[in-house]
Amino acid sequence: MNITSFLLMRHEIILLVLILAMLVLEVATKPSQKKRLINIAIGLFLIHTIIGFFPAETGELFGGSFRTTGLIHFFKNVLNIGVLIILLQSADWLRDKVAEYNKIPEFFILLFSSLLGMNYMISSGDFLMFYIGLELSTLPLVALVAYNSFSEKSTEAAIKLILSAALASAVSLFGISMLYATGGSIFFEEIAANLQTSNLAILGMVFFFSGVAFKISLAPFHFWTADVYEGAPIGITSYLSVISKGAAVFVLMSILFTVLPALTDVWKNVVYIVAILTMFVGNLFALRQQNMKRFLAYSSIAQAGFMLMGIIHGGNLGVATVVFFLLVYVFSNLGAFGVVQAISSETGKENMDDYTGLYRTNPKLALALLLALFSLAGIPPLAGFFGKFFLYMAAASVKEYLLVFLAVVNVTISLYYYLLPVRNMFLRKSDDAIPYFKSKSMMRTGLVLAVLGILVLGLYSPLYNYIVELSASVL
Amino acid sequence: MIENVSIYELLTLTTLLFFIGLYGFLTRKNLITMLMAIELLLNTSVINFVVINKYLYPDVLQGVYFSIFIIAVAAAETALAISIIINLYRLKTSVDISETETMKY
Amino acid sequence: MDILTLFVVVPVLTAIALMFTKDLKQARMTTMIGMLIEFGMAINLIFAYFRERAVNTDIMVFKQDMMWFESFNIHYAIGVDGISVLMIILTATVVLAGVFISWMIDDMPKEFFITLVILATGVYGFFISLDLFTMFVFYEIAVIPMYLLIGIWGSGPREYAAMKLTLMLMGASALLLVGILGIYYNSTAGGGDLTFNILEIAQVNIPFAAQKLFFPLTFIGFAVIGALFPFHTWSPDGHASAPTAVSMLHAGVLMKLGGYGIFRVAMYLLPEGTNYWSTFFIVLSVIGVIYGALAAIKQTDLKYINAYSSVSHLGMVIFALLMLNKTAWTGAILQSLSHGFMTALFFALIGMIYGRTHTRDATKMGGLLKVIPFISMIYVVAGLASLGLPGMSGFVAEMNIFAGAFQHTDTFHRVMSILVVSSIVVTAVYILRVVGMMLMGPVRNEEYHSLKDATWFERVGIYMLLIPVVGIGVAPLWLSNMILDSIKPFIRGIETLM
Amino acid sequence: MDFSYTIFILIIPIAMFLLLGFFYNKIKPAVSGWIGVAGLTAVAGMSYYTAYQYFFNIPKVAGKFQTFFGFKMNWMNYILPKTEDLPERFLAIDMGILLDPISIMMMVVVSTISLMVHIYSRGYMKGDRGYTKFFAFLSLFTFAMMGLVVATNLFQIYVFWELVGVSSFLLIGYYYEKPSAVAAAKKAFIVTRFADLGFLIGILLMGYYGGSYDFMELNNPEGFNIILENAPQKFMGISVITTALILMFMGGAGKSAMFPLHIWLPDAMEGPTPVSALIHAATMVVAGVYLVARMFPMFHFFDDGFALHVVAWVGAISSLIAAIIALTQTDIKRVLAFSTMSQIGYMMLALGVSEYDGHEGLGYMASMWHLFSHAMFKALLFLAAGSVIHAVHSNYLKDMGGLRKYLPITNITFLIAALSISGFPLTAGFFSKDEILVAAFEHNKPIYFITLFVAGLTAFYMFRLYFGIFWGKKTAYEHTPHESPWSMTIPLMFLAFMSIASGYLPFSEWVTADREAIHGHIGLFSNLGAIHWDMAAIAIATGLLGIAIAWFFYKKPTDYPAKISAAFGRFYKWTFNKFYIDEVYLFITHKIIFKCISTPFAWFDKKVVDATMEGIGNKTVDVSKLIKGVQSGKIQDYAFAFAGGVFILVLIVMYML
Repeated sequence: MNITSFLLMRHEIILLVLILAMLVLEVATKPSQKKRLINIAIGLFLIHTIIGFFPAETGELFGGSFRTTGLIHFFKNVLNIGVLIILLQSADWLRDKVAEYNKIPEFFILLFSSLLGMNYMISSGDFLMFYIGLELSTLPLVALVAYNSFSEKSTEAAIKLILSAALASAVSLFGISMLYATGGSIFFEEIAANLQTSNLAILGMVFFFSGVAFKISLAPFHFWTADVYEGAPIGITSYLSVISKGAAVFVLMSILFTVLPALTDVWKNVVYIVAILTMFVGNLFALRQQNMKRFLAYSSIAQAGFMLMGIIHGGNLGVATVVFFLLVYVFSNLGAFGVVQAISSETGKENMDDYTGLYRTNPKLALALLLALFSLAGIPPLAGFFGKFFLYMAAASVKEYLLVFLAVVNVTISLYYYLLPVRNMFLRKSDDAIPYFKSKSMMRTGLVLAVLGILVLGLYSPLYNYIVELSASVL
Repeated sequence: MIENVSIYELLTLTTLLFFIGLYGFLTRKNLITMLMAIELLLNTSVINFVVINKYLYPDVLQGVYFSIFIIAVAAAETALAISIIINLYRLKTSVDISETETMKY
Repeated sequence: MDILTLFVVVPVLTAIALMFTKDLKQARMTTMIGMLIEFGMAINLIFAYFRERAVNTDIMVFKQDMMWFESFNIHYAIGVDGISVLMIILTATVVLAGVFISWMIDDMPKEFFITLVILATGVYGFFISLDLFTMFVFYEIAVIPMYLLIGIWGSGPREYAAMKLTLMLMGASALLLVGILGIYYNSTAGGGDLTFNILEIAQVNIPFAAQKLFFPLTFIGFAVIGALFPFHTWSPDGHASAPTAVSMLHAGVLMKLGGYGIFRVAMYLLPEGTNYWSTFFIVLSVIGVIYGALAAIKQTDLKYINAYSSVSHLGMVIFALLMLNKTAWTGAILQSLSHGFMTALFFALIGMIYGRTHTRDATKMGGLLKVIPFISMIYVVAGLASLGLPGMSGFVAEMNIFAGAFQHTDTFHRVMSILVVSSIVVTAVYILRVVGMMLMGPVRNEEYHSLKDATWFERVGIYMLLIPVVGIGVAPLWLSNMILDSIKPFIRGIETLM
Repeated sequence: MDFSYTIFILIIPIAMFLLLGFFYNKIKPAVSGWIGVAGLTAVAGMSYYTAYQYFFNIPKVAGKFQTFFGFKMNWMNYILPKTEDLPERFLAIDMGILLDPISIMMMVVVSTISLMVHIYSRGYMKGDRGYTKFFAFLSLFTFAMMGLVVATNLFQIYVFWELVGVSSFLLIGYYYEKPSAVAAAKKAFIVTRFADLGFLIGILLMGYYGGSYDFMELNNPEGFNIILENAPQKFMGISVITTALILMFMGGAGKSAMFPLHIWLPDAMEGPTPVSALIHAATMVVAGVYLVARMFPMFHFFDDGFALHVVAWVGAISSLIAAIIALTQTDIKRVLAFSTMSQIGYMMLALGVSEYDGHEGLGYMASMWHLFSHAMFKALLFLAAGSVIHAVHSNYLKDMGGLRKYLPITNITFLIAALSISGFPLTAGFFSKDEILVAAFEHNKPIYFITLFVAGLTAFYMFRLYFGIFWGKKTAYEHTPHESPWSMTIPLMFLAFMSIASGYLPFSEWVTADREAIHGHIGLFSNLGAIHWDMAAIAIATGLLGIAIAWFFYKKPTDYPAKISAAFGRFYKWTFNKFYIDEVYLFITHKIIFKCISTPFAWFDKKVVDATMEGIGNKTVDVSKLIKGVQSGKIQDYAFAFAGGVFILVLIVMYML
């Protein structure tokens, strides 16, 4: 193995460089100049994102603890785009709210390191790497959630997150140890090779599963979600709801498929139960939410439930559909969160009723939110519809018609609450509607990116075909 | 490899520890104590890894390394948690769990 | 660009153009031009269809097939037969008339027309698509705008009505989706690609177990929008709250998606399922027919009356489809057409009357014949069409349905048929009741004397809808022949079973 | 022989309707009146010419009149499914013009009366707001009625049947600002519509089992066996075809106001009097008779005339009831309405007792003849009554009396008509009615006696009317009544002439069941046969008796009528209230259908069906309210849920699955 083979870790290395660069700049720049760092950091990350799209070869490092395939590479790019949009959307917040506490570079450092953790987690080849990645992605997030250190909500959210996360990782570690005991190794290939169905293995699988399910916020491991989402700064909320959830889903999928094929029948049942539970819990709780962040939190829980339908399939088709759905989901959710953030950073209003009559004052924002919500609800011809439809196809192809039926019932329920903000924004007039404001250029770019994604991704079929090709190689 | 102590005793021990830790986590009202419970939980896994490595697969040291990493990460985790708890204390002058129940439903 | 895809493209372009319009004038002109083009294309299509049909004996003509999602073998597949051509003409007419009727829409005109046009896009797409996936996509595109249209520009309990309508129709489409997936995964008899293409699926015979399971899902999925009892409750509220043009479009076109879908998908692809379930659904549809008519008697709100009469008339469509013979099917298609034009006309008139008297309560009005004779006379004519007066489209359609129904000699069908036939009396009752209350009698309200009769754009809208109603009624032969030869391939699958 | 010009008999009226209808506010009333008259003159002329051609210039074949088609086109096709012995085939529906004795006779009747009414209306309706509209509706009716009589098949007859009903609706509701008129119009339409339901079902059955709608095929006796083979079903011992026929007769009964579907006719008098004369006396109401005559062979041959017996008895009962009710009515138009009903009952029973071939088919001929003459004198009666009403502005006998010196022409013409309807010798009514009596006497004695009795009653109430109007008490009029303008009196005189002259037409040679000339009894100038004075004598006696009583009671105001009515007491009351049949209907429609069916349905829809759909939604929301407490905000609860979740999952996957 020569030095060039480290280029397999291109994403991670560049991220590391970024982090170090931010550290240096942090020291180098005067407090008054720190605001510049925002643009610099975003610019750098943009470059990173672009570089990410250059073709990368696949392979393994460190004796298999780090591996990368076309799909993993692609998925890292998806995460990058997501993070880029998040950065663009939270630039204003940083400039206006955070700058005065002089905590701008740390934000990027923490965010990037969390992303770094994700990347390692995604391309981990053994449980050790996986565990480190997991923690590396979680701990900075906790700090970020607590970022607004003068807000009690933020702190409370952080405590809830760290404690639950610690519990979750402890449980999943316990599970991993059992898998280690039965599989005789911490390397995925070897476990996959010599793992037999045994109660201990099943126990380990369930424990491990619950740990990851916690990050995906599947019921009943989802309780932290709403509170943390509400308390955290919106940028971080969207990061939690999109990036960390997405990465976790991806990892869960690849581990279940590649490491625990021996237990397929078992984990299918687990996933089945959890999927139905999650959909219903997410939707039923979302019905009555007033705070937009909580509302989106529950909706994202429900969405996670849908993703599991692809996992149930347990084959290439499932992988492709899930990845595609994640891609779509990134854009849709970020669109929604972006509007919420734009409004809250402008007016500080986060309640659904504050949105009344929004269309007549801020048509563009309202339209963006409409599209995002419809995409989440799965209305054609927006991307969300295709994402959901393919998930149904995946589930139906293994004759899980009941699951599909329950899913579509849930879609109907979800449509109800997705229409509530729409109702407020479009159907109703209000005298104290949010007055017209012109959001900053970065925010607008972020929203435009998201909306473009929503509009184009579904209809543009070559993308999906490309994902299919990639996912053919992973299993 | 401890003399005339089979793996079963040890695993039973760790399992007990696990549930003790869980119990602590669920019942204590003080955040610091809850952190200690978390530590307990993590340590069970540490012991597990070492024991399994030693008893079942003594030729490769995967488990041992794993346990070292766990300890390291646990330390970081605790540090972070403590700092946040301190922040909470600064805001509320209390580290009671009941301080963190404003957001619900 | 082929002749059919244009039907989807033109509205989209219109919508895009609308985004750059400033005020009501520009908006309505843009829409009118776009929809006029659409209308012209529809008229052209029917001649093109006859020319093509002369040389081309496929089930569908003007077929286009474009691979869309390769891995699922999802195509953008379109094509038309006589029935879809007629439906397209219906749509074009009603939409254009709707534009004229909503000539004076004041609140957010641009958005109104954009939404309207998107709705039209969905409907056109639905009627031309041969691929279940494409069809489903267009179906939902057609349904969702209703929420905004009713919610924003509606009246009365609009939010409630809009939400109810959307949820019920979406719930239906959920069932439909399961049904479609079920069909898809049984769409190949061992080997061969799975396919969404209707024509290809029709070649394989789906195992009976699957048909039994998926027929009701698909059927109900479509029947809800066809206002089959007991899934019709969205329609009265929806109609009552919707603005005029939307009620027209909705009752005139959107509700036809139901019957069309049942015919194209449920019955064509799942013949054995149809046979197995027909008795049950016949009972439902007959209940719908009688029940809608009887419920209409008690209503006093004009729109409610029409909503229930739609339930009754469309129940007849579904009933006719389930009669499973050519005559009845011809009747079903004719009934869809005639009901489309007629109800659109009705709602247009109701809108005009409401715009003048500011009430839809028939008991509060009276003697309108004296003050607005034109609108009132047309209302009478529409009423007569609705109660199946010879020389109007309704009569032709109903006669076909009845004649088809009476070709079943067993007692069950006989009783059901007689029940359905008896609905024409009830229809007469509630129509004449309204005419008597609202149009005849002394003028109740003094300021009605100052009312103005229809304006030019209203007249245009009215005539656009009235001419087909009378036309079909006077010379139905070419139409029924056109429908007949389009039905033949579909009936075959059924007849082999009977 | 080419009859293709007959198409104009249909085209002209509809063209007039469209012209007058679309430009009703552009055309001057006077103009529109003349347009109407001119058009109708053309139509009438063509009808007469056709009749002349048909009866005189076309050689009979084997002594039978032939059937011609003025015009025929395919309007629509149904598909009959293939049966074991027949392939899939078309069930064609044509629109066309069928010319045979009865259709031509009807053409003459309709065009004549319509023309007269047009002329009359120019005077009667002068100065009315909707003058033009009125003529438009008249043209529409003429078109529809003509289309009905020349129908070549059942379906066409149904089509125009409905159109006739609608134009009747429009004309009854012509004074649409009068609530009573609106109610009457609705009643007329809905009652006939209900009857047409039977007609329609009959047609559908006939089409399916008979395999055709065409009269030529259905009525051809050779085909009956085949039809019977296709229609083996027996329902209560009678074949489906007979059921169909009876159902079709139900439609006919509705249009012809036969008991118990007659309730709409008296109210229909709310319409303008010319309309009553045209539609509700002369033409539309005999459509039922015409229908039975049209389908006569089938009525006669299937189940050896079971359906025909039904027709006979319905006719007899109706004529009796109507005559009795007519005794007590005080609104002159209503009296005339009931007499119309009773006369149509005559025609029905005449058909009912008739056989098919040769002299046995006397009743058929009699019925058609009576139809013809009745059209004339009944139209005359109505128009004269209209002239009276025009003069005194009231419908009620009590406001009239001693009008004979004010309205001389009306007086004379009315008298002639009254004599004619009472069967006074040498008037048209005398001849046609006697044929009916003979026919009844020969085939069905009970009906004969009913008929005779009714004849007496008819004479009585007609002259009660006559004396009540033109003689009787001297009433003081605030402004002296004056004779109507010429436009109104000319039709009266013409019709008066007709209601005598039509008695001397050789019907027995022209209009017979098997289309062969038969030996009539009364046809004075017909070279066949002479008067059967025995039969005639009885009839004349009855008629004169009736007239005499009326003279005795009503010529001078007396108190006999009061005495009599007091003597009858309860019965009188019943009769006066038309045996409460209306009330029965009201009870059924309002109390039962509205209250007990429609209202519950509406309620059911709101409270049950809708509520269920609502409930699903609301329950979902309730559930979400219910479970919100789970999200308690306490980390330890979350952790507990976490641990519990793991635990349960483990249990499930390990032990349950």
